[in-house]
Amino acid sequence: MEEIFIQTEEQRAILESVRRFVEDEVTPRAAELDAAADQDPTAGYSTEIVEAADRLGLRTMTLSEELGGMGVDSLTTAMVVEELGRGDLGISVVFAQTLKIAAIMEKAYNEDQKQRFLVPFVEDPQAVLSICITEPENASNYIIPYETSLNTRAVKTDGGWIANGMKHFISNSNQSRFFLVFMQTDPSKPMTDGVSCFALERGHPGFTVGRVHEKMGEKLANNSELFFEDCFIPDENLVGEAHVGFKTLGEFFPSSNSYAAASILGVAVACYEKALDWAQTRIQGGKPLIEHDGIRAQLAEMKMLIDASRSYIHRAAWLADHQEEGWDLTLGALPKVMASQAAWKIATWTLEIHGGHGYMKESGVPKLIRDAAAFLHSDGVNRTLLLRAANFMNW
Amino acid sequence: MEEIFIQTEEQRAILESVRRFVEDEVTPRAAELDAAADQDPTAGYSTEIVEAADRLGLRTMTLSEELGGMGVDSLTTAMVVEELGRGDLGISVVFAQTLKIAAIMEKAYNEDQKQRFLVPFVEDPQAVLSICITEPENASNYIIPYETSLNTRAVKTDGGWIANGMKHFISNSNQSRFFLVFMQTDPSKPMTDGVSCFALERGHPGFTVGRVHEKMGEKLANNSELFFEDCFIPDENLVGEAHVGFKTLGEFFPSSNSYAAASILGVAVACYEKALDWAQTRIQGGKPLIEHDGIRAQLAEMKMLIDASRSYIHRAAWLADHQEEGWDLTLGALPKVMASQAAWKIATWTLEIHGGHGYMKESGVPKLIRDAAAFLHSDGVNRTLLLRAANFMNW
Amino acid sequence: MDEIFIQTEEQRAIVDSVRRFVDEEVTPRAAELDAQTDPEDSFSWEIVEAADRIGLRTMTLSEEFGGLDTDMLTTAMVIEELGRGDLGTSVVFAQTLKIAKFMERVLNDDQKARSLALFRDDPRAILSICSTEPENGSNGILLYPTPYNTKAVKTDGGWIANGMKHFISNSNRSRFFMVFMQTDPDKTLVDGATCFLLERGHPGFTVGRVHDKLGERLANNSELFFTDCFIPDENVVGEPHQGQAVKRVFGPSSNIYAGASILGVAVACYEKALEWAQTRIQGGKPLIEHDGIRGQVAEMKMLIDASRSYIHRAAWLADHQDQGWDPTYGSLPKVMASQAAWQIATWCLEIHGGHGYMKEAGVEKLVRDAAAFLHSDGVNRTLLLRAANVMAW
Amino acid sequence: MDEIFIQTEEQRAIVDSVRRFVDEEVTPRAAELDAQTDPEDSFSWEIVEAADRIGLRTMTLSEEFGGLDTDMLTTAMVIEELGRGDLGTSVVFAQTLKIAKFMERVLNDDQKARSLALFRDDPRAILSICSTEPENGSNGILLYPTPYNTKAVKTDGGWIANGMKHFISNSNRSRFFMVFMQTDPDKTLVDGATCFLLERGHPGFTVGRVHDKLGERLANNSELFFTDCFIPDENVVGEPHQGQAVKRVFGPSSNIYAGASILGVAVACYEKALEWAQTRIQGGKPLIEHDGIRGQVAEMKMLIDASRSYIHRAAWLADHQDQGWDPTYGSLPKVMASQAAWQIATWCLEIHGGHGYMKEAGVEKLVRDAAAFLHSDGVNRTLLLRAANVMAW
Repeated sequence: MEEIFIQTEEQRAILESVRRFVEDEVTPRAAELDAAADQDPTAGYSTEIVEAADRLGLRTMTLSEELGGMGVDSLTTAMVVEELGRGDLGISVVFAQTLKIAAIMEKAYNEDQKQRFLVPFVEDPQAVLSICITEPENASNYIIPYETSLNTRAVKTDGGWIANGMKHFISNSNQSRFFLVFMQTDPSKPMTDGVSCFALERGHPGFTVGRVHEKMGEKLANNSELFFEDCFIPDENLVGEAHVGFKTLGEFFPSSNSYAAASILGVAVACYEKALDWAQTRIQGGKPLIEHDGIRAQLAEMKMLIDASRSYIHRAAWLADHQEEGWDLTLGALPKVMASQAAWKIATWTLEIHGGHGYMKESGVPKLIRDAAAFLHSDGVNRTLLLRAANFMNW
Repeated sequence: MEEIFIQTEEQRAILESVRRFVEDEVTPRAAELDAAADQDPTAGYSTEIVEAADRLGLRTMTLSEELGGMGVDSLTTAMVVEELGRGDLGISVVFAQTLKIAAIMEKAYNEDQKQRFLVPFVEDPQAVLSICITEPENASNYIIPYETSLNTRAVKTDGGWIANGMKHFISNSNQSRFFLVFMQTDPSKPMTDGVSCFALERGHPGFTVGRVHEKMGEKLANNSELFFEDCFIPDENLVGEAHVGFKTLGEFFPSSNSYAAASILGVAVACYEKALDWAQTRIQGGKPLIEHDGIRAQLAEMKMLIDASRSYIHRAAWLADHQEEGWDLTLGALPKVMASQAAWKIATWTLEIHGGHGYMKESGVPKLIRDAAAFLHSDGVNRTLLLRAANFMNW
Repeated sequence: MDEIFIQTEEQRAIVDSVRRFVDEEVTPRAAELDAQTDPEDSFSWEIVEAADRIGLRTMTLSEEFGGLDTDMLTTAMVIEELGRGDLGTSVVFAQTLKIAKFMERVLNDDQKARSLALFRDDPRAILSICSTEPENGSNGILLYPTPYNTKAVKTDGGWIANGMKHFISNSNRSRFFMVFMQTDPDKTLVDGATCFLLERGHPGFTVGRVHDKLGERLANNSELFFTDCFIPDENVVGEPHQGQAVKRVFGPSSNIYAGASILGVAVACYEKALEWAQTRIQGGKPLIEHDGIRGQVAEMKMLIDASRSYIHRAAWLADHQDQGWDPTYGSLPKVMASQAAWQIATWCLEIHGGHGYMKEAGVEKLVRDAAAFLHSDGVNRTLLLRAANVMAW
Repeated sequence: MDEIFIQTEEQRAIVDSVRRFVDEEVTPRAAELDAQTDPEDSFSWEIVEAADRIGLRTMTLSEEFGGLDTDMLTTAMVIEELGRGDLGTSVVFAQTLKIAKFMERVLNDDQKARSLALFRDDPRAILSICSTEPENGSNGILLYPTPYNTKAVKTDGGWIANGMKHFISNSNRSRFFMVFMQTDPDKTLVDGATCFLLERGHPGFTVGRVHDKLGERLANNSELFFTDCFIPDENVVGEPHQGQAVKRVFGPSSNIYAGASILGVAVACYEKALEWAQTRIQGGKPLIEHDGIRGQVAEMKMLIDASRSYIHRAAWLADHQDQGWDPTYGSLPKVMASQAAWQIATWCLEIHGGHGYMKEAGVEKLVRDAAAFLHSDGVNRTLLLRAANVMAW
């Protein structure tokens, strides 16, 4: 169990290289990309950053070495995702998604699917991944989950399936090369046992990208709509068994929530560091803000919330890989709630501590506020996740 | 409308006499009575205080002058109730109940009932009043209200009704001389239109007092169980029309919630004053606590919460008497939620500011914490009242 | 949200006309103006002129200067209603309305003739008050013993001013300015500053950068520079070095109107959340039928009504200080309302889920706007400390 | 609540035996002891002796002194489990366990022979550490430059002590005491205090009032008086005037164990709220089926699990400081856990409605207990400031 308290030499090395990557590749570009996205959301996305990440092996690190990855565990990945979030939330999300989905693919794909989808993913330095569930009418519905079915339907036909419908808010989806798509294949059943998972590649006939969403923040990541129009999907693209797509998802990826939590925790750390820096340099009442007790205590409370959230996330990520040691299903729903609540509070305090300066774009605080707001809903609205966790609690 | 912003000369005079009453009669006895109640809850109740209140006309002030009262309005009464709560919460509740119920009785009783119940109430300097709704199985049920019925039933019989069942948690009920009792008279209907209101006097055959509850705080007020065993209630004791007891209640007493809010606001003020006093005298770090920014700001925030709650309560109380000026049904549910949340936060800060001293009974802070906790539920659990208000909001 | 307003017939008439103005002139333009990347493009003269046509721009002045002499309570209701439409617009007028009233109180007749008379007749005239400097934010509010860095040195027949102000609302557009400068370098901003009246275009007085803000974008804030700027003695407001005495007259209205502006945003968030909760279906029923959301919507209303009751009380007592005015009413109503607004904006965003994060929903603008008053008109923590300074203990 | 515990077989065995101890010895007695009006009657020797029988009383000591040498992580688990049964009981042992370990670290062999050896063999021996004085609460935590008022003056072969301490846990019952006194009156408690070892009954050393507390009543706190009390040189712990150096050794465990004690109360509140929510019917269904309550129960668990993860990390790192120990771990885990516990206790009370306010429900005891650690082991605000002092910036 000590893994959850220690950073190993290897982890230190990985995080050090990620830190350098953030300083060299992300920080210099982030503000400009964020601003460019105001005119065109796709302008917020940077292929250069993805390629740079590929050069140091970050893009594929969760895959096994046999597939060309580093086989890093969930705990280490969570540390990396936090470090990325400290640099920029959007970048953290681009990779948290790709790293998580790649690992799911390796677990869920059969040999043939690995050859067709994972090998080319590894070879393409620009390839990122998407997982497609959310629909205009189905958000909390699938998280709780309620007894409803997806509106994107795939109907069995000779040698495959005909898919129709749409998804939206899907991270990376206008940029992704490969997709895991969940569709209703048994309309008579609720999602839990009437949904199948399909593997798709960009450009598949009948499968197109719609609007790229204009978001408040998290702009270095794109989210878009996806359309399926009489889209024929061959049987070979069915992932796992038909109709039980959701079960596989859960089993295959317990640490998804921890990664989301780590992304937003990174933003909390960035806010804390910015507030600390300002409090040390800004003079009011003849002394730096940090010498004013009220602000001093607030900075310590920020650190407390960060450390408690991180301890919780690390425990959840490690247990996701060692479930026999005491995995608890609520760890798949609550760490993000904890971290996003902490991040929002810390972002608010950071804004207050900066006074009027914090409201001016040049200070960089506005971007942090807009980013921090993302995870009040991303990966599940907090209230919804609390209800989901309640469903997991064995009463 | 200016009434809600001003204190008139008359109000100032009344509040001044209430303040003196609290200083002379309540403050000297409160701590001792609170402690005595640890052994025997009835020992917390003081007839002396009730008689003293009667001498200055407080006990009957909401009744019309024709009945021997002062005909004070809801706004003034709310001010009085807050001032009493500043002295002791239990005392505030004893009179908030009596003042409110007396006013309801005057509105709801017919001439004969006024003669039989209100005239003797005015003449008896020890007489206090109770309103009896809550049952072990019906709390939030009647507040929301849900579609259920009361378990205390009265069955029509020749010339009256036969009542059976029990009530509990009823304020003043082991001490009260007169009672307004709500019972299910049409078992086929939900409470809203199957309940009748009856007038009863202490000692009525078949009507007995059960256990007096041992409470966490608010000990200068008693709450007890009431039992009805084949209790015959003559038709002359039916208040208003049969089966529509709840409707009359609402119509006749919109300011009930404001009085509850005023009681707990009084506790908030007492906490604030105690914290302020301690912060000015306690030296740490070489200067009084009040010179430490963090604590200084906290005291100002306490005042802010008190003033905002009071402004809200006064508006609600005044509008209850002038509904044509813009009465809103949520004013019958939310002011107590606001004031009790403020009081709980202020009580918590008061405890923290006192450090270890605040945890010791001699400091008086423990009593304030125990009292402040009462209105998280009294007059309706906060969450329940929020849902009740939601039902009132015209969407 | 009318219910718990208590209004006279006249107040209802005024607030109704303001609501029509908002519906016709502000709401149709707000989203597009907010989206402009150059902050200067987010400001609209059309809105100002339309406001002038209904007498809103000058309403706090006496009839002599074309006003309605509206009291603070009525003005607070108007400002909340504007904030409900758009925060920036509310601030443009909250500033102008309170500064105009302030000018009428503290200027001498000659100064009024040179400013308010022109203000009355210019449909685009708005106003600024200039105190904040890069190094003096909370200092100016808590009266820490430091001087302004903008200094005016006495010379024959007037003063030579040098220095800069920043974050000043309306200042790149305003016609008239009330400017506080250090005139006694040996003293502090409390006892060595003077208030000057200036008109746009005064030699040596120029506008710097217009600040690029997170929200509240329909209002502009900018830097102001003073370069060997000669200000004649006739422009001294009140007595030299007595700037603080002048500023004190300004006091209460500022915080109370700020509270009303941000309360308007809270109301807009509440209405948006309510509308979404009634139409969005999850779990087979509208969100409003889910207890958790239902209770939250009621709590939003509670926070709004308590804040409004507090603001109205403070506004009325500010005009009737003999009836129980409490100096903390000049610092705390904005703190209460801005905390409530931030809580309500956060809930509004959460209730909208991913939709709220998308620009098209209009929720993210409300969140960006709601953030403004955590600091505007004084950082909340600073105002709590200022209130503590005036509390009688 | 076991799930997210990560435990070795040995830890499971220890925690299970502690749970049995709580079920058999503490739970049956707690309510009645809590209800005693004389605080001295709320303390139970039976519980202490029963704890001794299972080796709990001495578990942090090395085997030489009859202990199991349990590490801080395991000890924190034990203390939380005790707090789940009763806060006062948890504090009696949290104090004894951490002070015993502390004594083994800082006493010399002769002192150990005169104290720990006797402690080991006396089934009723518990321990106290004595720093707080009426005028020195936060002062001692934030190291404000003031002296202790309890002073010891050097004399031939020893010291003459005069003064008093108060709020000291266990002190009316303890057999051994670690006492901090001012020995250099010209210096502060940081650089002029000395730590002394004392045994109960030492001449001139007497117990004063036992404090009558809101809650945490199964633990006693009392005043201690020193009246011309002669303390031989052999009782000086460490070097004279170097008391702060000795105290620093005590550091981390205190805050972490305090966090574990109050976390136990949070768990008890959570379990009680959950049980009630499953059985109480309103609106025709159990409260747990009402979304609002349901989400609140899950949020309780979230706060508990996050606090526990934080406490466990701090406890483990305190024993492996080379692996990334952060000095704030010696100040903040208790703040986090006590804030969580207070929130959870408040919700537990609300969920119970009027029933929670009645003594028979047992909820009000939990609320009174939960209030203890808003100040115990340091007022939260004070600890936040202490953490700020050690943060690397």
